Amino acid sequence: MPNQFTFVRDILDLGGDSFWGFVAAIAVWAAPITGFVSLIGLVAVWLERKISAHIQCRLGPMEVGPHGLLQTLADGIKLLGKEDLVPDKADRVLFALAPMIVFAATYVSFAVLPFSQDGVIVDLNIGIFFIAAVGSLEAIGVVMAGWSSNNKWSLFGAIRAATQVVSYEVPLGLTLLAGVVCAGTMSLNEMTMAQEGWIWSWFIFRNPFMWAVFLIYFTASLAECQRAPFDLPEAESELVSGFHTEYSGMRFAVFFLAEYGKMYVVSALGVVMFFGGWYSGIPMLDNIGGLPGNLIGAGIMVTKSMILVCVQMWIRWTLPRIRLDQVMDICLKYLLPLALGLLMLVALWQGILPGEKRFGIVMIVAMIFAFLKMRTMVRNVMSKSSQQIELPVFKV
Amino acid sequence: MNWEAIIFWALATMVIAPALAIVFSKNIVHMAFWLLATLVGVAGLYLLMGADFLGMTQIFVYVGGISVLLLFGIMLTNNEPVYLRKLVKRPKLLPALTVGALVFFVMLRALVSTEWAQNPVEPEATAPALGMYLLSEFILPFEIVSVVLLVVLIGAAFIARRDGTGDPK
Amino acid sequence: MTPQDIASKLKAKFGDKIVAETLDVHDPFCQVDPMSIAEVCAFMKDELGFNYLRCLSGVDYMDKKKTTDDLGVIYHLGAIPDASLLFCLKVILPRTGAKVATVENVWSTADWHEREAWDMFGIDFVGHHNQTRILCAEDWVGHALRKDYKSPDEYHGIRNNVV
Amino acid sequence: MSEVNQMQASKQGDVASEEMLLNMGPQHPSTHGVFRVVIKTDGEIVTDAESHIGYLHRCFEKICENVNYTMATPYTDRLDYLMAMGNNLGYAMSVERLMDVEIPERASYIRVIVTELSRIASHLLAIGTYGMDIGAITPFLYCFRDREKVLTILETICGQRLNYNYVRIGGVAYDMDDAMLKMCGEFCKYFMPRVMEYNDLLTYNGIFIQRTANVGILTAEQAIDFGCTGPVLRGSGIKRDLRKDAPYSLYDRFDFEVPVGAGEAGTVGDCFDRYMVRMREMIESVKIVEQALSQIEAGPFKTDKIKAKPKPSKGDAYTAVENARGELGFYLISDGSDTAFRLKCRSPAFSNVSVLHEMCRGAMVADVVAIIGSLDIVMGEIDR
Repeated sequence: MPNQFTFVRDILDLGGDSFWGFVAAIAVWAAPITGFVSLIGLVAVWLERKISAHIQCRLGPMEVGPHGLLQTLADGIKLLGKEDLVPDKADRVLFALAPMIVFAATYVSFAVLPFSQDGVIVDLNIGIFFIAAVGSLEAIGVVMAGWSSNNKWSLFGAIRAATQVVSYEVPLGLTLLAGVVCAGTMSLNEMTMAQEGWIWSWFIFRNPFMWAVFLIYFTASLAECQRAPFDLPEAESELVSGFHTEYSGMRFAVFFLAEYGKMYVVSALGVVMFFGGWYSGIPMLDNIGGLPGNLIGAGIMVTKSMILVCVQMWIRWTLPRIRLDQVMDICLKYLLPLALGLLMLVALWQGILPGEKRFGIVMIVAMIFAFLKMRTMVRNVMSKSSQQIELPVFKV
Repeated sequence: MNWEAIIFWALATMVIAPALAIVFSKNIVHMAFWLLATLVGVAGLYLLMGADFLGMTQIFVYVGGISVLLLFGIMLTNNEPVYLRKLVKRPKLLPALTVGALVFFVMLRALVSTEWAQNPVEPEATAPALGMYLLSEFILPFEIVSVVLLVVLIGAAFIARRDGTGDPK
Repeated sequence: MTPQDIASKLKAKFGDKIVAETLDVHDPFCQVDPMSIAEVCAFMKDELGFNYLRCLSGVDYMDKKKTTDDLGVIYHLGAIPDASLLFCLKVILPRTGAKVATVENVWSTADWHEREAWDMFGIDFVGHHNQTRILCAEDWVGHALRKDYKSPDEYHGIRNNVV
Repeated sequence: MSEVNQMQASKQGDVASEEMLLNMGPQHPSTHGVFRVVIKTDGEIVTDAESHIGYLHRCFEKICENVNYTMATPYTDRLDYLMAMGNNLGYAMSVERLMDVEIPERASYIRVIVTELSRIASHLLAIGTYGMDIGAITPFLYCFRDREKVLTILETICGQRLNYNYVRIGGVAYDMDDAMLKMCGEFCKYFMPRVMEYNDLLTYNGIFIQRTANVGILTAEQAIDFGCTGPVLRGSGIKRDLRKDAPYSLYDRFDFEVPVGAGEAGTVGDCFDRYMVRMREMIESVKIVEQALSQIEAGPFKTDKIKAKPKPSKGDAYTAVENARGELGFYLISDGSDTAFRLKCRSPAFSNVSVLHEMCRGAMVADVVAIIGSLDIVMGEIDR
């Protein structure tokens, strides 16, 4: 059992018993995460621009590098060179501290995210709980930023963020619990290993209720990341920019980096919980082992996560923004009871058929069928919901 | 001095110093943020002692949940930074000292009467054991606390309703 | 209802408060005594169905030869949805101390229109609840649409009239 | 002392108050120009609002008293700069009415075509920016894609994209040739299916309906009382369109509907109804353009009875046209010279926005944005 350690000790043990060894261990492990977070930020911002552009019938950045690949880098350099503005009468210390807290909250999560079988920095036995707990720290940074800016719009953003994040932690926690029930562990690595085998052993297929849990998880994680349609804390048409209205230059960039980092973290967590982590779903490919196996695993893991990140972007550029009371309604009236009920069903199924993986085949077939029928289904639902707004003149 | 001691003293400072700052700070929002630092420090101490689940719960519940709600309450009710000195016009010294002394006595008593482990044991994962205890030996207290929380939840929702309809408009 | 009917009804109701009537022009109108305009308008709205104030214009009648220096307020009344119901009321006011009763209690839209007339012509609408400048800045001096208005040479350090 | 000043006065020394005074604008992404609303909020709920205008004031009416009638036409472009053709038309018609001239039929047809195209462009912008106010950024770019096509047509006709100065006193500035007419026809064919695309993107979107239905309800009585016209009034369920009720130009020759709000998603007069009215009006405009294209015949495009410096006879007249935002009226007093003695512009958005504080009361902060967007204001004509 590799994970019978606790967090602090696990890190400490890497550097032996001496203090400086401990510091060195931290530095050695921090460097790749820093690089990875920055890289994720760069790629995700570029992706966001490109995806939004193609959704909106335009090209997006095209000038800097091939297809504007280096645009984000150029913008980052521009932001670095900007004047570090602090509004008059702002609370300077808190103002400076806020982006750091937001970033740190995201950054620390990467410590327990598995990339491949051996590619995890700390395989914490409460990994999933760790991510949830640390993720909730982000709200503190947002509130701090909003309050210290001495701007009423920022304060509004902060209040909204606080309301939203604290509320959505509950359904999010319940969906995480469903994952834990399926895997029987809170360690992310063990959770992945529980999904070894063919593609139908992934939790989303294996347990007939997990896909619904995934939808709830995804919705709640959108709210946790403050992404559209839950981007109320920074609603640009209402609150100008919400909590980061007054931020500029590098501090603003740090907020941005944290946002994209967080998007990756929740997506990766979703992949681990529902989509078999670094497993490709083909046992031959997963059993390679060694360095190549780990590299393949890391590639699969990052690809899966980035696909989910892209779905988040897709949603952002498609849907309008929800109002605050509706956000709370969705959370407390729908997601919370649903998540509770699903948790019970997932546990029941797990109790009846603990190790059954073959059910996944049925689910996959059903899902493919549903996907093929989706177009007509969506149309039906749409026409049903729009029956009350039947528009005769639009029958062109 | 080994790293454990260094980290312990750092965390201890992180608990004590903000706690003092809370007392002496004048700005109520600053107090809330100092409280946060204290809570994070306590969580660090838990982690150092090998109570990983407890430490994370501390962060999840107190730092991520309760403190945010605290800040939320402060910010929603006041749009200006509020200074406690204005709120408490005449500090009531005697009751304050009495209550403080009582709490101190209780904690001292607990400190003295506990049998502390002399030799540090190799820490283990605490989450499974906690789960087993909660659902077997301590199931009754666990359930009672749950019911109490439910009552609180319903009560809060009831109080928060503006009129009889529950509709904020 | 022809303009003739309206004019005669007004005359029958208000007598000599209707100062004059002209019906053979593009917009037939009655000239009304300034302080009675509110009750005339209320009558027009309640009895004759003019529920819609289309336009309220201030006018400075001072021409180049300065044969007259009156101010005026023109009320173009209409009805919704009956678009054929049209009439016009005019009041003529002296240049100094131009006072006219407010009609904001008859049609709420008159609120902003009267504020505009005050802002541009300095016409005092007696009884208006919030007669402040609406288009110009609050500390602006003078009323810009009066014919004898001279734009200020300087406003908060911004120079004007510089050739 | 204004209401807000009183609010501010009562705030002092009242630390524990829960109400917050928010200054929205004059620079704010959702005020559609330099428009300022001071809102008093209790948490997220707006308890009171007061609008402040005048940041774009340039005294258009005074300018018109100083230049002759022809020279004043370009200034009318700048009123409602999103539907400049309508402004030109209203102004030209008010002068023509004082002069008692008939304009050639072809000129009238061209006027109708360009005005309706301009109306489509204006409504497209209104719908697009409205989506953006609600948080949907993508429909905005789809609307702009099609607005671009309208602007290209108008640019081909008169060389300008926004401030056309095309409809002149006595006719139009240039004739439309067959290629231009064909462009218009092709646009009509292209545009009809696009409307369904907007519906899929925005109208049928559950979140959009949630955000706009039952929000900012304007009752019919309120709308009339505050002099609201155009889609704002029609959204409240009142069938009033000057093109139909008091047909000017050639509008009595065309067959079109006047869409009104029917509370399809919520209550009559909510933001969704106003949005839907605009959506449907675009269809009606396309219908009008198509009919005009089929009826237009060769002929002169301006009357020769009007000189370069028109001198209307002495008199006054109030002439109104149905603009994209409602009844655009020009009250013109002529003293017989070549310069207007007084030109008062009754701008629709001025009256429409004056009802804002009534609609905002009790709404949420996010609703204020939705309400302002649904009024579709253009500061150019509010501040004049």
